[in-house]
Amino acid sequence: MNIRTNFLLLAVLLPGSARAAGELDSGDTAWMLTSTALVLFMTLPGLALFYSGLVRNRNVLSVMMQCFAIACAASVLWVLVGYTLVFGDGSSLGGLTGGFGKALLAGVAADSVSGTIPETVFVMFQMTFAIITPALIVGAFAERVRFAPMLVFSLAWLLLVYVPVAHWVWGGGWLAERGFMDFAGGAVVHINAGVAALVAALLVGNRSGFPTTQMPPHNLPWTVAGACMLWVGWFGFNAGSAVASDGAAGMAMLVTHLGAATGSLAWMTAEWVKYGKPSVLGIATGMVAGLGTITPASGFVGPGGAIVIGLTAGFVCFFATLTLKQKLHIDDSLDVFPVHGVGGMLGILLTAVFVSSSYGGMGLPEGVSIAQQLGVQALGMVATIAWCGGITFVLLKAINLVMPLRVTRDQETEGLDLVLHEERGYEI
Amino acid sequence: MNIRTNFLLLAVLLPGSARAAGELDSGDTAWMLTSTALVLFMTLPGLALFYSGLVRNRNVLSVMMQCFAIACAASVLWVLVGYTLVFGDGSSLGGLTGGFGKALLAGVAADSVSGTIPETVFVMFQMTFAIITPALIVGAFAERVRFAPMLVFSLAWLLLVYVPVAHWVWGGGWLAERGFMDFAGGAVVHINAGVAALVAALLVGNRSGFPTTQMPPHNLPWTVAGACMLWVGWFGFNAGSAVASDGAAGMAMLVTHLGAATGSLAWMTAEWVKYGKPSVLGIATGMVAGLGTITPASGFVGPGGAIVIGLTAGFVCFFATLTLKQKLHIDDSLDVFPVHGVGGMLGILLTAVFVSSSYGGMGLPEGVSIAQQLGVQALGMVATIAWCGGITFVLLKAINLVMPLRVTRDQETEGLDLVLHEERGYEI
Amino acid sequence: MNIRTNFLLLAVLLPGSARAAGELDSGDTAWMLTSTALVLFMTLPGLALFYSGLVRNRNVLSVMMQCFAIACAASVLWVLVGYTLVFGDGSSLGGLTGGFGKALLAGVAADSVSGTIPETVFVMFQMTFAIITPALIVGAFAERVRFAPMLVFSLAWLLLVYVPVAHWVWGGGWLAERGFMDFAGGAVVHINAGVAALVAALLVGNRSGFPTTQMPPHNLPWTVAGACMLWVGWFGFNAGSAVASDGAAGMAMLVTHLGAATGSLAWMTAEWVKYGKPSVLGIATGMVAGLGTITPASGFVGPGGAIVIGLTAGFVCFFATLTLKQKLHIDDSLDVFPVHGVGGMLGILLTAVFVSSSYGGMGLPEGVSIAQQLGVQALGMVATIAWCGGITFVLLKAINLVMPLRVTRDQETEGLDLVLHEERGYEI
Amino acid sequence: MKMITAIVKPFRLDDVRSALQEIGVQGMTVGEVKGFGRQRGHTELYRGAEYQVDFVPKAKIEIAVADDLVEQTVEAIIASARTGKVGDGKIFITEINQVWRIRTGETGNSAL
Amino acid sequence: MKMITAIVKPFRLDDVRSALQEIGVQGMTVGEVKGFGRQRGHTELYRGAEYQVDFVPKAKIEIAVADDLVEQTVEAIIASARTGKVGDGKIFITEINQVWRIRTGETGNSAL
Amino acid sequence: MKMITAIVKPFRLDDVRSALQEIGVQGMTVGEVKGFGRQRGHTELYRGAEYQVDFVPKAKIEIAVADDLVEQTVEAIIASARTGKVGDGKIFITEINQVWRIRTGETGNSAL
Ligand SMILES: Nc1ncnc2c1ncn2[C@@H]1O[C@H](COP(=O)(O)OP(=O)(O)O)[C@@H](O)[C@H]1O
Ligand SMILES: Nc1ncnc2c1ncn2[C@@H]1O[C@H](COP(=O)(O)OP(=O)(O)O)[C@@H](O)[C@H]1O
Ligand SMILES: Nc1ncnc2c1ncn2[C@@H]1O[C@H](COP(=O)(O)OP(=O)(O)O)[C@@H](O)[C@H]1O
Repeated sequence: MNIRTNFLLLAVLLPGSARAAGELDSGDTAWMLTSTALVLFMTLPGLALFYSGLVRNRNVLSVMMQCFAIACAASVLWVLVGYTLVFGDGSSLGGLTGGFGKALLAGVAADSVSGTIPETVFVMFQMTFAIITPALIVGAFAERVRFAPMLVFSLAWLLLVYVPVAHWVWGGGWLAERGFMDFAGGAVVHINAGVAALVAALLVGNRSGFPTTQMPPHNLPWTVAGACMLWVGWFGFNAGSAVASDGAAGMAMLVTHLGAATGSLAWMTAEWVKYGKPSVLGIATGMVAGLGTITPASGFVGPGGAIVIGLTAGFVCFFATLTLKQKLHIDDSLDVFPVHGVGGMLGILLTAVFVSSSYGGMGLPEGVSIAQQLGVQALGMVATIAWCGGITFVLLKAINLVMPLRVTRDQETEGLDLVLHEERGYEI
Repeated sequence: MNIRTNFLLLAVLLPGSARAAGELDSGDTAWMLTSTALVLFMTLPGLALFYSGLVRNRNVLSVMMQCFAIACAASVLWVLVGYTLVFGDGSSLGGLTGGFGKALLAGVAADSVSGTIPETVFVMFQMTFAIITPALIVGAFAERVRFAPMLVFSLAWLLLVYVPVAHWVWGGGWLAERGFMDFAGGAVVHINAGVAALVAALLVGNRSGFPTTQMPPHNLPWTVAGACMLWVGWFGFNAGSAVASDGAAGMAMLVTHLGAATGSLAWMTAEWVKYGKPSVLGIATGMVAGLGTITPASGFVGPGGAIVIGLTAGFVCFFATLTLKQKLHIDDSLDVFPVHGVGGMLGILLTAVFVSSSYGGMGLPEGVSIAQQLGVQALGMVATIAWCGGITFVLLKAINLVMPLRVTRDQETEGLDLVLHEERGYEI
Repeated sequence: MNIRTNFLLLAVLLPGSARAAGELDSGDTAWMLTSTALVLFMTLPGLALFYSGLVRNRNVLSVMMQCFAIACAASVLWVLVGYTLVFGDGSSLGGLTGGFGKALLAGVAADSVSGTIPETVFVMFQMTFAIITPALIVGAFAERVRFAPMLVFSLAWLLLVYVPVAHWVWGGGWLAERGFMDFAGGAVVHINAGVAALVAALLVGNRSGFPTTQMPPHNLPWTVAGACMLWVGWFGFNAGSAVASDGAAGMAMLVTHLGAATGSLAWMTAEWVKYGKPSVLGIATGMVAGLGTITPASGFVGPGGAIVIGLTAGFVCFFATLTLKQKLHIDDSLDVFPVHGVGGMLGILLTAVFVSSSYGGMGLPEGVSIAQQLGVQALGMVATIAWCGGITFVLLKAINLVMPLRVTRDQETEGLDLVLHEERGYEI
Repeated sequence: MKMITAIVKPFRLDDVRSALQEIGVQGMTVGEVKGFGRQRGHTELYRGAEYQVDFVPKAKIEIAVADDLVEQTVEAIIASARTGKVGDGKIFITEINQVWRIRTGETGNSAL
Repeated sequence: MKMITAIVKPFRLDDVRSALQEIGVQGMTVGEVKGFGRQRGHTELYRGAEYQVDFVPKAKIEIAVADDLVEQTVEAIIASARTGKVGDGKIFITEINQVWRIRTGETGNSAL
Repeated sequence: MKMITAIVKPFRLDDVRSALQEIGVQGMTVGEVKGFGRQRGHTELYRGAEYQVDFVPKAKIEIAVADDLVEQTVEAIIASARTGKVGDGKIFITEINQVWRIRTGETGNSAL
């Protein structure tokens, strides 16, 4: 069951959706236009700030550049083939992706309608997801990769990983058919980005000096500002995934917010207990963990479920981060896997529990038990991990043969801003 | 008369609200979803930036942390008991608050409707007000209080001050019954925050070195960016308080904007005349003063009234700030009382005048004169000041007994970021 | 043909606009309230950040102050006479402007409706355009003009240049009658601002030290953050110019986004080829170029046209910037003319081509050929350039007689923040 | 002529400047530096990684004075910079061979 | 060997560097400092509180040169840094006992 | 007593500090400076204007030591700061006439 393909169905089930599909509703359209702006806002400037504040001074621009260039290139790719391969009628490549009928947005006119909104708006809204997912990955290999191979990787990854998984889950593919629940992208966005990040961190290797040299964030207020923008933008991400301006959107916003708030409080508490002091980077990271985790569940659970999910997310992602960086010494530099990957998995699984009306959720489909749904969720999770992990691995290996991924050690020392972009962040 | 409780009434009076209450309108919902995002945006990142740029380098994160943690904790508290105690049917505690029926959001489902929007959206929108009000107060005691007592205070204050006053004014309580006019929170938000700030500044005491040592803002561009976000977000605050996407919302946006613009120009002029030069911190502070002052009036007055209110706000709050800091040497560090408190009072009183159709407003209720309305406004103002002042005083005294509010002098010198959060803002 | 005056017409032509004009639509209203917030967000904080990061440390606040003060003063002027002189019924001053009937917003009440939205919202939405246009100009003379004459100039320019041109194009004036196509402000906003910038740069003169002394941006991350905000806000600018929440708005958003993305990629490519490295300032500037260029076309062209327009914009504006600064040594400090002026002209002309249904556009009016439309577009372009250039010249000369535009050389060396505003940006 | 270089706690800078002004010192030059010494730094926390920062912020004050003013100046600095806690800093005296005032070309004590 | 320390107005730094390059100075080290002296600072305004800031930004240039180049170097600095207004700064000469180039381990004048 | 002033590449600072700690140096003071020398700077690009930046970031380390420790200290710095590439920096030795510990008023070697 999936809101994007099944809004006709949900229109019957949920309040306020008395509008017939196929007929444009100006209110739904207004909210989806706004949601699109909000999700773009998450990447630019949100994520760009969040990430670039965490790196060292000399790499601040390189991170912003990566986010920016990915946003531009992914947009064009989405319009050319991405949209049709996720949402196009029929299927191609043996069911891996949607049909080619809407390549170059063929047939998407100003008066095309998708559900109760213009199809152009649906194209745009979905595009913003295709922008942020590869942009999330760059946190894993920040401060050491070359720009050109990074861009090639991001685009190829979008096509070979994001697009198929999005089709399976949201485009009416095999996971959608099995009733896989991923409201706004726990698997499609967060597990995908997290797993790719882990593979990339392992293949690209640690930053020189890691973990002995300290690499503190160069501008934490900047990072916190970015985190706040992510929070606000996430309302578009999750409540926009209702593809309507109605009670479903309202509830999605409420549970999203509670996921963020309780994820923050949990991480803050974990730090307070373990280190005696709560940090602002901690509370903000907990917020992202809470949001990533509530994302798949956000159209299915109630406020109570959201609070449990958020709290769990904060604690689990906190320990995942410690383990990966401090114990395993894997330099997933901005902690993409432990926050988004682990959070996404947690959310995908917990959705099966808290969707149940016994736990205040919107209810499981007729005749489906929590355990059965958990099975479907686990299947989708494993499929996403396997596909994403495998393709990402091959892709990075292949690109590295043709164009080395890493800068030299000297360049790493000098900083990517000067070396790759001939710019410096600050002249203050 | 109050837009939140009385939208049924207003739906008849105002344009564009031909929708029947109880039936969800997707356009109204779209605007309220957006407004919710905008008001959250005011606190995170808006206020967090505005405030944190004004303190010294070494305390930048502590201020952001306060805003962030308050946002998280207040959200949870709101869902648990805040919402029901303000808006729940019936009343409890002798009419001080609403009933307990919606504790833990009992009965608030995805298809619950409040007016023409989902009740979840109404819960969320109101939550953002419950977030920003305690967050405003932290400006008073910036750079010197400990984190834990600050958080305890904020939550207790929310419950004991904000919740009852909001119930009186917006939840159908005794002030609402008397026809007290406070469209978007002149009393509930700004007087409340301002008075609490003054009391807190007096009880916590001046920063060490104040007023002899200069404590210039460490990052004014940051503060100005935050101010701009406050301005934009305030559209959600005031025009969202129409709880509809209609002419009332449109007019509220227009007068809000004019209040901001003229408040800015007035403060700028005052500085230009008095010091020979206008400052950017001055113009931004005038904007906040104008916005705080227009807030209670924003659903009641016309453009002409808004201009007068904004200009008055700029001048009055300018002189209030000078008096408090330079004359009385009270270290309300970020000038919460002279800007929000004084502005809120001014706005509450001027509303009675400019609501009158003689002055271009929406009109006083049948048979009520300006003088009579002024009486009601003064009553509500005094009640808010008294309640808020008293409870805040007792609360801070009590908390201080159990957990000292202030850091030590040495810690103050070292800075709260390192001492309380083991972080530094910048490594630039 | 012009969306603002002719929405009645378009309501018939475009999808989803089954609403009758004159009857308020809550969805349209919701989107226009949001768009208004988005366009204000472009100036404050968007443009203020974008510009202030590009100047030197010591002038960061002066640029923010200029944007801020212009926003405030232009708002008041707009309400007093601007709105009526653009959109008021009838005409005055021999057809140069609209009638005076709505001076001081006479007759604009909460229940006044304009198309399907409250007239207050239409007033506000248009106001945000009147704010950003003069604010764009300040980039030309950054770091060297005095505050008072700058403010006088901005207001006079708004009245004498912006208002008439906006009336001609959007207020039913002579260009509208001839079928001039400028959906969201290619001529009204971008050519106008660009030409005024060029004239101002020439009259005010180069910054002392230009072009031998290097004047690198003092805070590029800040500038990139501002650029991102411009991008997001531009959705309101262009998709809001549909004055409805429908398919026209959806398509406008899509083509706007593509213009931004391809403009960015084109500029990035140009730098990469010419200098061997792409810069983040380059990609962000390409984005602004793409957006400025797609603006007039955004309601008329399809995605294919948008991609061509964006790519052209990136390359053309790149070379225009090089030529003006490096070859002609004209110190249009923040490149307003080569980006906005040249982009606006390009967009105005290309609209004639890509509006054609042969090129995937919405279609030319019955019986009008591309060549004919090109003629109309060229006429409007030349008229705008001539009017704007002439008046701006006279205006600056006149003001300079009464109040010198430039600070002294010593003041320029010390920096405008201290000299004009007695403030410093950073104490980090 | 001597150069007096004092490394002091940054928040004492204003006190030191006042003290020096009082005894008639007309000029000085101040830089921000990081000090390493007996005073412990602090720990920082970054997503679960706690680490030690050894450098503490200090202000470095340089004052050129005529030989006969050295003692008095040093005393004024010590009196105003001292908190009694570890990390109060050091004062170093070095020899200046010659000095010029750029504006006038003056040299010697009159250039100070 | 001598160390020449010049405190100059920051916006003159590029001119000084050019002037030094012209007379063949191969290296220098520059820091940002705040100066206190005859040159008045400025006032700042903060929500109605006007206050005096006494320190003005300066650049501190350090150049190690062989003894016979001192005079020439000082002249070049004075010529290029001078605006004739108060606050143009100072030049101090001190003695260097020894110098090493870290890369090669060279010492003495050839290490410069 | 001597003042050892070392100009080194910033990313070598931690290594130098460790090396000095190992040989028992108890304190030092570090500033951020910009160096000009044989090491070329870099080009920067600004909307189509490419220009040369000649200054490169350096760390300036100042260590006051007793006379008999100078040699050892210099060796430790050279060993830890050297990369063998141009721009590794310089070490200067100057004479200190006197030193005070502000906290205690101690002077001489015991003040270090
Ligand atoms: N040998 C040294 N050479 C140069 N600077 C030193 C030396 N020892 C200490 N300092 C400076 O003096 C500061 C204070 O020294 P520290 O040992 O922490 O405390 P105290 O001044 O109380 O002895 C240090 O932070 C450092 O900047
Ligand atoms: N006695 C001094 N010791 C160290 N630095 C000084 C001294 N006197 C002046 N300076 C430095 O020289 C700068 C310029 O000095 P000032 O007295 O303002 O003007 P002028 O150079 O024209 O005499 C000061 O800002 C300060 O940095
Ligand atoms: N004559 C000098 N006086 C002062 N500092 C110098 C001098 N020459 C070099 N330096 C400093 O030493 C640094 C390194 O010098 P450079 O000539 O680039 O390389 P190297 O150390 O390999 O000879 C410079 O960046 C500068 O900070």
